[in-house]
Amino acid sequence: MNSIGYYPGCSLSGGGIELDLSIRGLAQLAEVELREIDDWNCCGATAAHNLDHNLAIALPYRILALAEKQGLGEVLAPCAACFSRLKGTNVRLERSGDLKAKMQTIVDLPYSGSVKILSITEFLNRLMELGLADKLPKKLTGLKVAPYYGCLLSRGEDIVSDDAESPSAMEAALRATGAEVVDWNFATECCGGGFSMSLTDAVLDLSNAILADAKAAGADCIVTGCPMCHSNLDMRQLKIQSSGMGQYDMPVLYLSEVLGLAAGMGCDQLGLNRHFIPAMALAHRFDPPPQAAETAEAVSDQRSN
Amino acid sequence: MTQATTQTETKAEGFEPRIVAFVCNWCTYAGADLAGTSRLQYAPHVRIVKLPCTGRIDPLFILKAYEGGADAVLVSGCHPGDCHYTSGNYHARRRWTIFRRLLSLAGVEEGRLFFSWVSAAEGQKFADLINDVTAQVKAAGPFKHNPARRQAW
Amino acid sequence: MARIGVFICHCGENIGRTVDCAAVAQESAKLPGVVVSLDYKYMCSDPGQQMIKNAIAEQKLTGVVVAACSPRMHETTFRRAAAEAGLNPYLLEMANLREHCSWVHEDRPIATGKAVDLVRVMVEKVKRNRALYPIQVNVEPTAMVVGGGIAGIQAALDIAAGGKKVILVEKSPSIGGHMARLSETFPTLDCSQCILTPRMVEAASHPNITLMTYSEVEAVDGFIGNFEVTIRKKARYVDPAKCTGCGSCYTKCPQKKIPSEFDALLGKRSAIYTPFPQAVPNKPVIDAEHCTMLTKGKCGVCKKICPRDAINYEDKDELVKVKVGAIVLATGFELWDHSKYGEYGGGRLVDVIDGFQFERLASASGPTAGEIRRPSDGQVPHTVVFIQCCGSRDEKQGMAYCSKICCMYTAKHAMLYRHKVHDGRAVVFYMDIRAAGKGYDEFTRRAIESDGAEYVRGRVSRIYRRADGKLIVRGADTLAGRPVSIEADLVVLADAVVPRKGGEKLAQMCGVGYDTNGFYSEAHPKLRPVETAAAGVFLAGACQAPKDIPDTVAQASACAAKVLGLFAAPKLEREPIVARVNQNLCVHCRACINTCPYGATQDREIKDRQGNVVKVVAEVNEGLCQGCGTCVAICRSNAIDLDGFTDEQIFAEIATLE
Amino acid sequence: MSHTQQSELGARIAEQTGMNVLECYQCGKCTAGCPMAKYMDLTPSQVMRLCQMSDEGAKEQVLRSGAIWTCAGCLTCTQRCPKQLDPAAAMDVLRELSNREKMTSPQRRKILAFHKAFLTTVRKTGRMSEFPLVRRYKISSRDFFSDVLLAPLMVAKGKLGFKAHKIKGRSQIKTIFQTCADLARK
Ligand SMILES: Cc1cc2nc3c(=O)[nH]c(=O)nc-3n(C[C@H](O)[C@H](O)[C@H](O)COP(=O)(O)OP(=O)(O)OC[C@H]3O[C@@H](n4cnc5c(N)ncnc54)[C@H](O)[C@@H]3O)c2cc1C
Ligand SMILES: Cc1cc2nc3c(=O)[nH]c(=O)nc-3n(C[C@H](O)[C@H](O)[C@H](O)COP(=O)(O)OP(=O)(O)OC[C@H]3O[C@@H](n4cnc5c(N)ncnc54)[C@H](O)[C@@H]3O)c2cc1C
Ligand code: SF4
Ligand code: SF4
Ligand code: SF4
Ligand code: SF4
Ligand code: SF4
Ligand code: SF4
Ligand code: SF4
Ligand code: SF4
Repeated sequence: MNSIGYYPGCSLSGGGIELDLSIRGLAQLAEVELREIDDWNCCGATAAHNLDHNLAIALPYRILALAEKQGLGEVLAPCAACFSRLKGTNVRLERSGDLKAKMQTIVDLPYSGSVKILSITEFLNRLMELGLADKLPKKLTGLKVAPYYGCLLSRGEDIVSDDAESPSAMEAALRATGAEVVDWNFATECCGGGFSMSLTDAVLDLSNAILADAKAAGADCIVTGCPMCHSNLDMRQLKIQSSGMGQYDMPVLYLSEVLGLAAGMGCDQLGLNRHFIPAMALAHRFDPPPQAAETAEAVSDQRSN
Repeated sequence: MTQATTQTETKAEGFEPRIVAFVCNWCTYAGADLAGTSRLQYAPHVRIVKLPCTGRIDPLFILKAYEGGADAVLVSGCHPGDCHYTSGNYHARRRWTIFRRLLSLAGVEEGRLFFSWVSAAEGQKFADLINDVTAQVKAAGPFKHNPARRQAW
Repeated sequence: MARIGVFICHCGENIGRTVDCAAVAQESAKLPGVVVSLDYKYMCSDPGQQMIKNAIAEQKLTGVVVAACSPRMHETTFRRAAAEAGLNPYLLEMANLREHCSWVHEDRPIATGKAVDLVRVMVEKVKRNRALYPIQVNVEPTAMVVGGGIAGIQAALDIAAGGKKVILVEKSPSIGGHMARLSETFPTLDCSQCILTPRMVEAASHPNITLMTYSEVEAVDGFIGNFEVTIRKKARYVDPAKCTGCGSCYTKCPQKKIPSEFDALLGKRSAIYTPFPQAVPNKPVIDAEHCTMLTKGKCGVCKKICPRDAINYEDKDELVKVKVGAIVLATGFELWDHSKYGEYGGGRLVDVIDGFQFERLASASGPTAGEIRRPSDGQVPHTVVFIQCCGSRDEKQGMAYCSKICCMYTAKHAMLYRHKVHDGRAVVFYMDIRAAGKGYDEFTRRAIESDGAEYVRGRVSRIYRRADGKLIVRGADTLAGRPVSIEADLVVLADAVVPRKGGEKLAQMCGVGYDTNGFYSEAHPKLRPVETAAAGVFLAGACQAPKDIPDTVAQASACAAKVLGLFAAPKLEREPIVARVNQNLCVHCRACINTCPYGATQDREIKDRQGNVVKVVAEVNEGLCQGCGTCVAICRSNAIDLDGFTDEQIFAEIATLE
Repeated sequence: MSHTQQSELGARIAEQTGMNVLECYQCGKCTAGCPMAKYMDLTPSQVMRLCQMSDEGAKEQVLRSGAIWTCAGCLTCTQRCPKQLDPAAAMDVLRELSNREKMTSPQRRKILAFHKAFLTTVRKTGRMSEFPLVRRYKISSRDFFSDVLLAPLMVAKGKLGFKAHKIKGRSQIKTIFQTCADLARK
């Protein structure tokens, strides 16, 4: 059985829980074991990066060092922000021996630089190669998706290998599900990132523009790979609608959820019932509901209104 | 650069290398002129021998330069395809491949012979090249196996 | 015994500031063989030269070293002075104390020490110099001009006016180049074709000019005064001698949907075509790729319709050899391909066009008859955004340099649009306005002050097409310090001026250098702007650097003056830097014969009195030898040497460095 | 031998990122593409401009600006800068300095408070969990009432972790924070 290291990151046990659920489900299907890094810590996200450049490297360094100690050659970091911090740290350590030495003293753990970090798209594309592609019984024919890369899955030349202006890492997997990828303009526009609480108005504005373009392009849903984008576009969509900026009811799915649907995984298993903008109806187009799921959705529908 | 400089200090205190450069008249000599006209400062350890073309360089010139006490030799001409004489530098390049092997047999270490292309328009490149070669030779230290090793210029 | 004179120049403060010239003179005086050693403020001045001449005469010098600037600056000056004093000019050498020493070092003792070294080396070299005599070569008084844009036309006309023959080689079916495609021209807004076509006609009818259109240079051999050029005349499938240009063929040709290169792909043409109505020569060619007769053997309409039986489907490319004494390269430019800019739509947005496309839309002879209509739906755009520096000044994705002409043509475009669409909005995004010509700044100011173009200082970051068809242009106004977003109907990108694709090939054939961008290199950026490193090859127009029409024409005329100067004398003197074979040492291994890039080394039979061949050796043809010295380095028998750079001289230089 | 003369900010940026701010030719493409520019008191290109200047006023203006805190770190500017500069990385350097020199714009206090709350949570437990983070943030930013309606929903969806995840290596994490803080003070 193949195995890949796993760094869930903080948001995957909270706001990004659907991502964790669907990833684990798909890995199981593709018979890939996810080996979580023991005692991992937070990567520091934007906060460390903004306030202390040493800390911004030291926190990911500890994670990488632990992974190496555990013998993990490749580690999946599904959250785009974690991915960016971890891989960015790798790149900078590789470039400067001085930095590596400095980090070794700060963190007090050795790290040779051997751990390779995978993004969610790289990981899912790998699963597809490892046989997941043959395990997608449901064709999501007629589903129009707007793949949304945001900043962290499109930019950063050392980190993302995709074309920054028209990335395509999600395309192949989406097409394999039978879904139709719409031509839209906001695939790489920023949603406001980590400002959800501290600069809410800006996030509402930016997310609104993204939703509007997806709607204009005729998308049924937006597909993302980042919990931060997800929370801005999904959780904040209620506020956007209530403040009259626009009416969308645009489900926002993780790429792994879309693949999960095509693989015939249940809505609960994928965490689809946890979305703020109901995604169940969409799912049920391809997967007629068992009773329980329907009620769960009804409950969440009520709450969101 | 900085790294090379620190290394030098540990290798040989105050070592001022002697470097002989064989350059062609049309490209690199003119590039060196442009470095001058642009007042680009560079290390003073190189002495230029002007030739019409790198094709004119007889391997013996290089051996003679080492014999005479050079710590390194630099050969620089026109860019490939840009040779004033159509193909002189191409012939030169073909010869170097064999010559390099002979050099190591003769006890000339790696890093004592440098090749580059500098066009008439590349004053900055010339200055950078001289600084870079000087730093590398300084880091490598004096050409000890060279019996004729002399005082600094 | 050698009697050498050394002359150290201060070049005012240029050398004197960092090199202690008096000390160098004192040190040089001690060198073996040196009988005079003097320093002086300006060696190239009249008194400076007189000093050298006097020394030669009084001291009976056998060699001179002038330690001053680069030999590329003043070697001829001093050699001439030596000759005037009765010394063979090749017994004089220069040591480069300025460009290679005083200007590149700051430390006075170190620079002075290096200067002494440089003099020592040259003293040892000059002791081994031989008297040499310039070589005379014939000059073929015909010029070849490659490229029939305004640069090539102007150069050809001026050379022809000087009474010399010109062959004008143009690769497309008509001369005229890009200027023929322009609508109106800055800074005066006169109609481009109106001022150009008379010259095109004159070039075609001038008795001294041979036009070779639809032709390309295949090979260049020889050297200044004596080039031998092979030209490929591409198959036209139309016999120009029979064709009257009546046009029946292209009106009837059923293949009508081919995008017209001349109209920047906005208009259509047929398979048999002339690029535009005023083409010179006004005789069509068949585009073999699109003619169904030539691809599938079906059609033949044009042959049937032609009243002169000028059509020949069997036509073949033809190779022609010509002898010329000088070559003018005038191959022009292209526009940068903006599909590299993903953020501007990656070339996929049809209403994001380039400068030539706008010229064709604005041109009365263009596909819209001069009305500004956008390509997607033919509507008149209400808001047009012009973006300057697109691909220029962008070291990341485009070209690092400024394209020089686009500030001006964008101002022109904005004006033309506002003249044609009175209620339209023209917004120009710019970084700087570079309008440094006569009447140029006035022109761009007029666009802003009287013609109502809105200039916004800032680069555009993104262009996308909204679902309702509007192009959203996101730029910045750095003067006001804010981002701006414009809803546009048409966007015109002022794409960078770049060299012709594949232009390196022609340069290599001629021995001309090109810079890292691919523009052909002039011999000196200020003082020899039309000459190249290859003697007898000159540059005109945008192939050398981005240029507008006035600059292009000026450079073309300068080329003509250079060519006429070269042709003024029947013979040409050349530097006697050539190889020589010592017949006694040559073992006739033919290594030199195989390597000489100019075919200058040849077999020579040595015969006895009876005429029997006793020996074959190599021999150098002085007329062909360019003095590269490759043969010298390759000869294992030490049988060849190169005048001016003999083994003896170079070994002496190396030995002096010990 | 380069003669470049850097301002204090320019020198600091060069040291930390290797970028030479003097290469910025003020084209404004960063500003043009910046999603946050309309919420900024200085545009990204103005921030770059001020870093080129060596007077004290310029430094003050940058470090006290809200702009540096408003930057979302999205890298649009860096991706498209024709001079291959990295304004996003310059912003990182400036924020760190602004915080250390206690110059952070009062308008952007909330953002700083959020970052600090985040890091405190991480320092104490090794990980970030929403509830402790939000509580800490709300106290320090005094922004009690926004989003209160979102909380119950998050709970219902299983998206608001109440309990802090405490990792075993907490003491290690504390040491890392301490060492970095000491380094910063130097
Ligand atoms: C959009 C735009 C608007 C402009 N507007 C103005 C204006 O208003 N005023 C102004 O002064 N300038 C203007 N210019 C600049 C003007 O176009 C140039 O200055 C001028 O065309 C340069 O002429 P050229 O002969 O050097 O080159 P070109 O016009 O490019 O001519 C070169 C010729 O050489 C031929 N050729 C190329 N390679 C070969 C080969 N290997 N063998 C044989 N033939 C070859 C080509 O087919 C072509 O005919 C404008 C330019 C652009 C892009
Ligand atoms: C401060 C400054 C710095 C510059 N730096 C540069 C630089 O770095 N690089 C560069 O490329 N260019 C530079 N230039 C521009 C350069 O000086 C000019 O391009 C150049 O000098 C023009 O040469 P010219 O022969 O046309 O005119 P001039 O140099 O003015 O020569 C005209 C000559 O004609 C003589 N004359 C005038 N009237 C008559 C008459 N009626 N009868 C007889 N003789 C007459 C004058 O006495 C003079 O000798 C600079 C200019 C200035 C002002
Ligand atoms: S000879 Fe050369 S170095 Fe001397 S004054 Fe003239 S230009 Fe200057
Ligand atoms: S129909 Fe014949 S004569 Fe008339 S233009 Fe065509 S080829 Fe020439
Ligand atoms: S033979 Fe070719 S060129 Fe002639 S009319 Fe037919 S398609 Fe056109
Ligand atoms: S001429 Fe003007 S538009 Fe063209 S590259 Fe230069 S500054 Fe930009
Ligand atoms: S290489 Fe030397 S020996 Fe051989 S043919 Fe030429 S001159 Fe004679
Ligand atoms: S020096 Fe020799 S190789 Fe060079 S051109 Fe002359 S004969 Fe040919
Ligand atoms: S895009 Fe780059 S060069 Fe342009 S203003 Fe911004 S930082 Fe400066
Ligand atoms: S990284 Fe910051 S400054 Fe740059 S574009 Fe994004 S938000 Fe603007």
